[in-house]
Amino acid sequence: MNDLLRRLLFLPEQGSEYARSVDFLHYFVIIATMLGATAVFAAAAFFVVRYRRRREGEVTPRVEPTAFHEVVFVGLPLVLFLSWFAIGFPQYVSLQTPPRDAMDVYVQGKKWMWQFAYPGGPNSTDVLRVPAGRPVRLLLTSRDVIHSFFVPAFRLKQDALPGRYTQTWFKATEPGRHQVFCAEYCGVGHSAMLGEVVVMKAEEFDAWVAEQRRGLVQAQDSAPAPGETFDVRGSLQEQGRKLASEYGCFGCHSVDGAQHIGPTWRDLYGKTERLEGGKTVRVDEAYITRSMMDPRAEVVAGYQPVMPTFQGRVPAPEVAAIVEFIKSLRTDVVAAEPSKGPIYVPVPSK
Amino acid sequence: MAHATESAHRGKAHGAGRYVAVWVALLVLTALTYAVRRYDMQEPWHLVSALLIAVTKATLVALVFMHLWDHGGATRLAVLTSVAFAALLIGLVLVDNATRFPYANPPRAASYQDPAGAPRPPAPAGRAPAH
Amino acid sequence: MPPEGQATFLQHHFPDAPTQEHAARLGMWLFLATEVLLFTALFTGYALYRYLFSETFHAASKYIETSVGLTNTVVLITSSLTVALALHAARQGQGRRAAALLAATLAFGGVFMVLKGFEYHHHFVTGQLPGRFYAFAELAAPGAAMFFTIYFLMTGLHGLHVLIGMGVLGWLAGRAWRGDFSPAYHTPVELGGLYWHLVDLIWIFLFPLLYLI
Amino acid sequence: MSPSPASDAAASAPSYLTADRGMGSWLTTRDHKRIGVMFLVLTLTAFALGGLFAMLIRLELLTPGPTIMDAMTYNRMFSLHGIVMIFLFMIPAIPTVFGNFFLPLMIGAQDVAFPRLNLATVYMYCLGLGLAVYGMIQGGSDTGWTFYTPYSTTTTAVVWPVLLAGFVLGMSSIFTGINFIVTIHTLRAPGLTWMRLPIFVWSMYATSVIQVLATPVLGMTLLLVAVENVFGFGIFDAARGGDPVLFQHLFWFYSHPAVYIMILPAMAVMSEVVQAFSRKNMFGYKAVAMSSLGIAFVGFFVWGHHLFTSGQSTFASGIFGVLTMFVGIFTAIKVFNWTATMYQGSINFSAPFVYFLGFLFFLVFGGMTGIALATVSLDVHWQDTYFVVAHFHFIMVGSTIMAFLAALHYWWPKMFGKTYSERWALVAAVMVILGFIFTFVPLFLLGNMGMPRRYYSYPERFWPLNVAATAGASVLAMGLVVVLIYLVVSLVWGRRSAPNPWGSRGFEWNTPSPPGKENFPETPTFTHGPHEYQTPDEVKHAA
Ligand code: HEA
Ligand code: HEA
Ligand code: HEC
Ligand code: CUA
Ligand SMILES: [Cu+2]
Repeated sequence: MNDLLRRLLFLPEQGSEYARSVDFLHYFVIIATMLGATAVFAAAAFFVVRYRRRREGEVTPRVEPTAFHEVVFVGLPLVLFLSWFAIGFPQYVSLQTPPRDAMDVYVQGKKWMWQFAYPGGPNSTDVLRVPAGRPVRLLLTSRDVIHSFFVPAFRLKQDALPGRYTQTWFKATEPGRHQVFCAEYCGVGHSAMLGEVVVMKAEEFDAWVAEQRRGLVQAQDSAPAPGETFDVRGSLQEQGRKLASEYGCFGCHSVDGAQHIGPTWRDLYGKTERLEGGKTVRVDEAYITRSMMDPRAEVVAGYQPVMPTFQGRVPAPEVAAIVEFIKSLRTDVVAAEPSKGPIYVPVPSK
Repeated sequence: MAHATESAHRGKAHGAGRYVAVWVALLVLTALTYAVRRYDMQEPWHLVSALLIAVTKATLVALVFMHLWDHGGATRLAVLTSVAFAALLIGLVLVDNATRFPYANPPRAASYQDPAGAPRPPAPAGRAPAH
Repeated sequence: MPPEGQATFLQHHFPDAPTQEHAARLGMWLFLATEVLLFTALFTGYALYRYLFSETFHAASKYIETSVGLTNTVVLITSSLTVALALHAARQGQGRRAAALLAATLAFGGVFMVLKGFEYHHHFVTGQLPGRFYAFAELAAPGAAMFFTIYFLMTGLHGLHVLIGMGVLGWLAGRAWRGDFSPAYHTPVELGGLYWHLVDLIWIFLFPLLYLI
Repeated sequence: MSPSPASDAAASAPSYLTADRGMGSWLTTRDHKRIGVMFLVLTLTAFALGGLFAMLIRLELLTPGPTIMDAMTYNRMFSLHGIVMIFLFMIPAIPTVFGNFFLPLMIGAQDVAFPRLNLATVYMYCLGLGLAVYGMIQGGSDTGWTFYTPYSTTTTAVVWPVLLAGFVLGMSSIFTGINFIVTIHTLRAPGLTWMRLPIFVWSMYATSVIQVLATPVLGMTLLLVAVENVFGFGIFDAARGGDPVLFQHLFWFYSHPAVYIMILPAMAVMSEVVQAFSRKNMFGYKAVAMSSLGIAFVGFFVWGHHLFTSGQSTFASGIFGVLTMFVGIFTAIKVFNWTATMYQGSINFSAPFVYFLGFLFFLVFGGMTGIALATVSLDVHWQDTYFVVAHFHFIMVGSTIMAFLAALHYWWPKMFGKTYSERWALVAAVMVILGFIFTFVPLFLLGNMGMPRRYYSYPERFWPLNVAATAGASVLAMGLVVVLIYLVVSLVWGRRSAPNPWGSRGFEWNTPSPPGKENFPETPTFTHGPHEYQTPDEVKHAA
């Protein structure tokens, strides 16, 4: 019965205890809605047929309601609606009060990815691994604008506010994989801000965490500087930013769209640049590298050829970091595929 | 012409004396609110006394200067509803913030203990600084 | 009651003068209700942030000069009195007197704005400015910038209303001087006065809420 | 019948359309009827624009990946669709067109209380329209119609023209509201007591109350967003101690009541239609009249049901949740009373009534899904999914557009004195209703599946239902175009209509069709309420 109704209503699978209980209310509410609408419409249809106009200028009686009508009109829906509330609100309260023994995961939304951090490590991007059968509390926040963490299979949604923490929790029933959406509009990448919850058997989860933490310790031993806790992509970009400022690029280039001595780097990558002399070129990694090594070769239309060459002054890995940083300055990056698999990063151990 | 409207004008003009009287009362109340301020009262009372005096002053202005006393009916209703809905908006917003998950508000001086026993998470990063 | 005056101000779709007057007054009050709700959005912000940052708000209000606020309160209250008296005069048909009283109101409004200008100037020099412009090192607690955001928004909107009110009253004073108003017809003075009283009313709340925390 | 029926002399006098000629006479008119007609043209233009955006949205969603535009363009599309449809079409449409035209006629007044202000609202609307169009030329805001902070305060898109447009349109809306309230209070003709007012007038009254009390808060809020966007005062910015959710409170304090600004006028129209086409007086007149005020009042207490997942406190959600349950009661009262009005009636099954039936069904279904959304725990799943999109299109398209179309058909002969093709009207009505069902029922299911709204691309499992919705939308759009065609045709080639083709006893039909420039040569007096069909000799008189 549960399964039949769930499929009829196109609801996704029930991945958590909360999903099961809330679905019963769902059935009740939707069936009542359909019956109510059908009943009103049936009455209207009956009247249309029964009292259709047979000749022009018919006389109709004056019909007034009695107190009984008024009571029914008010009472019937009120009782129905209040009963929905009476069932629904306690469920909501339970969703808002995580049990004391819940495991914490920090969730950070960011244009346009989800980052998860387990206290004591590891961290991951876009993939949240949780144990089946154990309560998990999510503490959500955001780096930029409001995002909303939405797992249809858990019937769970909570906004992540910048500069604030919100919380929610769930208890997944079985191992499996469930899609995560971002449900609060957050810009160009909103519909690509997808993620995945991977529910593992509890023992497997424990083993996985233990292994990750071992790996973390190793990673920390070989880490370049303690306290650097960026994910891999983040760190390359971040390095690039540092290098760019060390080499003085910001003397001429802005990253916020403002034109300066040189063109801004914002949204540079991927665009088609018009060059002095009328040619155009698509900005890719090679072009950026060329611009650094031999700036006079291709001069952007409207600018003076004043940029010094960095040939021989910047080693190749650093060039790569700077290029990566410039690439990260696109405001319209849309992740192509839903999730890129977890990228685990070291967290300082206590 | 008999018109099905509310009686348009009730009461007639009064002497100017009552305006002056109200003006004096307003000055006294202003002095009062200033004086009360110097009594460093505890928090709610501080606000309550200031608001009480302000409401009294506002009522005086509305009733006498603005002639609400003389003109009843729809105008009074307009004032009352607007004030009531103003209170509604302010009140419910405060209720929300006062009963929120504490970390959903900025940190307050009074330290708060999470019911689930977790320590306060690291201070959120806020908006990513503009590049 | 000059009958020809009667004829010019009664519009064709109103049955009689009292109904027209009633309509104008009701319309004005509804407009004032919208003004109240316009300010309510800001008062809500005020209430919320005062609740969240009560200590900081307390500390920050020390940096706005109470004596100026107090003077301005007295100025506005008095200007309310002169407007009320102006209406009274207009009702008695004393156009010149009404014009003089309106001019006095205008002057009070001017004094208010000048004092406010001095205050603003002081805030600008010391860096007590809203949001990202805040540069006042002496008070660096979280919420301090918010206090000044709220302060500037509220007093700024209020000041704008004072200016608009002065414009309206100036126009009314001119008409009163010309003798446009009579015991039968003085609705514009009444409506303009209502607007001015509202400006006063809002200040009555702003003063304790901003200066006397 | 006491209000004098259209006398021959009055009928032969030039109508309001022909009394004065030339563009100038229209642009400076203070005649509420002409202002209504101007708004008809303006709001229909906005509707066509919003509809164009809607069709582009549906086309883009035809396939899971990119179809005809990129993500940024899509975001601007749905934002502009929402903004144009809500602020430029749905909120002004029925009050400024049919309210302006018929409210004075129904209460036996020569005009609204402030005709000059009324004309000013036209120009404010035009200014708002201009600002909105300017914003579109500048690239268009990409914030959604809800302008949530901090997205709206940090986006690089140019949003201030649109925000300012919202403010100006709000002013226009406020002044319409003030005008109607004062008109109803002061200009009712002798004998027209409050309890004899047509239901239409009652609903307009309630609408105006909301417009006056809620809109200023929106105006201020939009200004704050603009200030924040341009200057960075930090009032909604968490990094500066601001609360991002405060914006949502302020916005919904207006925008929930605003949904009643959109539905109450529809209810107003349909109350007239059901009485006229059933030839019955309203069953439970008092209950229907008072429930409008009830909606206006309780509607102010429930805005928090848009914030259940926003970080709002559990306690506040409970308060807003339970209060929302009460708001449905007033609509239910109306629904039941309308249905009962048909009982023992003499039902004329023509186009306006077909729209009425559609309206009734969609309102109940859409309204009850609203209550379902307000059932706190269910909203957690549905919030910001296509279920919400389906809910509000059921009411706004399924109910309000139906009402707008019904009003257009019911009052077309009155406003322009022409008849349209009844056959085409029925065909179009069926197309619109079927197209509507096929567009928006799939969206409910998509919402249940968990498809979030404002998604440019979506996983493939959502594909089939999206195709169905796009197909339905095409039928709907074609139906609307058919309506446009035969109405325009009727203006030019239509037969002259009878003064009262429906045999309606609504008060507005006491004037000639189309009415003269002067509504009433002499002030009418009223001795009973509207839509009294029962006394035989009077029925003969009307026929
Ligand atoms: C005209 C517009 C309109 C109207 C009238 C309504 C009416 C209602 N709306 Fe809707 N709503 C919107 C437009 C509208 N809404 C829009 C635009 C949004 C989305 C905004 C956005 O985020 O972009 C929205 C979103 C929205 C939400 C938020 C969803 C979310 O984002 O998570 C909620 C939640 O409670 C809600 C509830 C309601 C309720 C309870 C009503 C009630 O008023 C409905 C009352 C009617 C009835 C209840 C039907 C009559 C009942 C009967 C006949 C009873 C039959 C009874 C028996 C058989 C017993 N609406
Ligand atoms: C009044 C309000 C209104 C109306 C009428 C409509 C009408 C339609 N809407 Fe819209 N919609 C909104 C208000 C409205 N909408 C809002 C507020 C949003 C949320 C925006 C946001 O997220 O910020 C939204 C969002 C929205 C979405 C979700 C986008 C997303 O979240 O990604 C979709 C998707 O299908 C959609 C589709 C449609 C369709 C197919 C119609 C069709 O019904 C349109 C049919 C109309 C036409 C095709 C016009 C043709 C008319 C003429 C040619 C003139 C006719 C002349 C006469 C009748 C005389 N709308
Ligand atoms: C003296 C100022 C100056 C400095 C320092 C400078 N640039 Fe430039 N840069 C320019 C100017 C001017 C142009 C545009 C003319 C041209 O293409 O040569 C430019 C162009 C570029 C372009 C091509 C941009 C486009 O729009 O196509 C890239 C990439 C670039 N610089 C990278 C760098 C990097 C990396 C550094 C630091 C390691 C750097 N620049 C330092 C002045 C400078
Ligand atoms: Cu993140 Cu939408
Ligand atoms: Cu709502």
